[in-house]
Amino acid sequence: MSINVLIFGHLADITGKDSLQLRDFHDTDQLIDHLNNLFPSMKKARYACAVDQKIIRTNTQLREDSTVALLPPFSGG
Amino acid sequence: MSINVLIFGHLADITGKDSLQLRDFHDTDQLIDHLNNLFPSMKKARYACAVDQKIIRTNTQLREDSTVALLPPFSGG
Amino acid sequence: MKQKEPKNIFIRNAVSPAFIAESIGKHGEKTGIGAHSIFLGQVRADVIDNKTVTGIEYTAYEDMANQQMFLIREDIFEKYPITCMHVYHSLGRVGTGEICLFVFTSSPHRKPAIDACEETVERIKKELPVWGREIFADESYQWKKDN
Amino acid sequence: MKQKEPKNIFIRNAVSPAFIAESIGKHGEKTGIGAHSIFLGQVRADVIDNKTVTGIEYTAYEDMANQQMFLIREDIFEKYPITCMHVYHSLGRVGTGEICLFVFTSSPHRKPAIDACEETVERIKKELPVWGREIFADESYQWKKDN
Repeated sequence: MSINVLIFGHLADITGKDSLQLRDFHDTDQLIDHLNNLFPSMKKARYACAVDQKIIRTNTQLREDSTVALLPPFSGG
Repeated sequence: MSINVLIFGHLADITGKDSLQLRDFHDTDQLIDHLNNLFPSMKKARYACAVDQKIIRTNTQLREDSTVALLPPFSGG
Repeated sequence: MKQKEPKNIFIRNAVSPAFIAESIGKHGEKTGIGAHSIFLGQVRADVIDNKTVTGIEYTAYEDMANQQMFLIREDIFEKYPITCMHVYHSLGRVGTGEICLFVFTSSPHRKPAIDACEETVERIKKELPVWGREIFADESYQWKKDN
Repeated sequence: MKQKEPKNIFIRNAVSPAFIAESIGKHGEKTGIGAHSIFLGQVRADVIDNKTVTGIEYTAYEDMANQQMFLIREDIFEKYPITCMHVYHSLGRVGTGEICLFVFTSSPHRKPAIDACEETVERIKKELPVWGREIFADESYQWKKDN
């Protein structure tokens, strides 16, 4: 199962990437644990998480080709 | 004593003039009585009165060269 | 910026989009500004007793209006931390679809510019001795009432 | 006018005054409009730790932002009797003194245009996945925080 991860704002500085292709994560908690291990500074970062462009508040199931986006506080305008 | 009268908006239609030069009126009540006699439709008209660009609420003394303006409800913008 | 004395807010006929653009562009050098709020009044083709408005003819007691605008300006600068304010009102004929009022306020952050612009527009409508005459296609007219 | 599907609100770099003028001018044919309210965001030359901002570099989650803007638009049209709404946001580098956000609402009478514009600006700032990076003269940067 392939998952697209999009990384924005200062999180892209932390991870050094603005996207990742990952496999075999079944929910967002799993995915975030994995990212926290890979990039320990992410644990302290404030951000929201969107699955297929909808912001999620709780652990959410992922499907083949789900897009998970990591969204720091917005600062447009 | 010479008084300048400026007439705006629909009052200028009623009087057929946008200004008048009058003599020997000592206060605004006198002046308005005179105008009401000259132009009876003015009695029913809604308007404010300004002396030297200040809107007055009560009878006001006039001086040589005072400017009295008759101001229908504003409709700018 | 504050003014020392009343400025003439009146311009002949419509306010052009190019004039508005020029006014906006001039603020590029004021790099403390973070927000602009603009209000534009546009002449509507209202239908009254089956006759369509083709334009409004504006007249004003110009000296008094400029003096009153100066007082409004002082009040607004006192009340809100704005960087600048510009106001232009048409005199003479303005056709339907054309712009007759341009109010432009700027501030470092958005709230003061927005609030100052709205309050200035309300005060202009209530306090400036300006009159609009709605002109119909047959050149008959009626004095504008709603405000 | 309402839209059937999300429109792209993003433009490269600054919003030019000429673009704003063109947008205003296009409304001359909509003769039911009596009022326009415009908000412009301009990039400030803030000084942070003795370094002066020379511009902001904007990035966005474009698809999501356009979709969210579509929802905001639907809400605002539901809530206020407005005739039209236009929103443009910069992507990429915008220098200090340049315009990065253009929100434009119109209605027959002034109150709905003014209220809709203000509410749309607030919602854009809160809800659109857009990020600004303040760039200093030495090309160092910090992610914008205050909003």
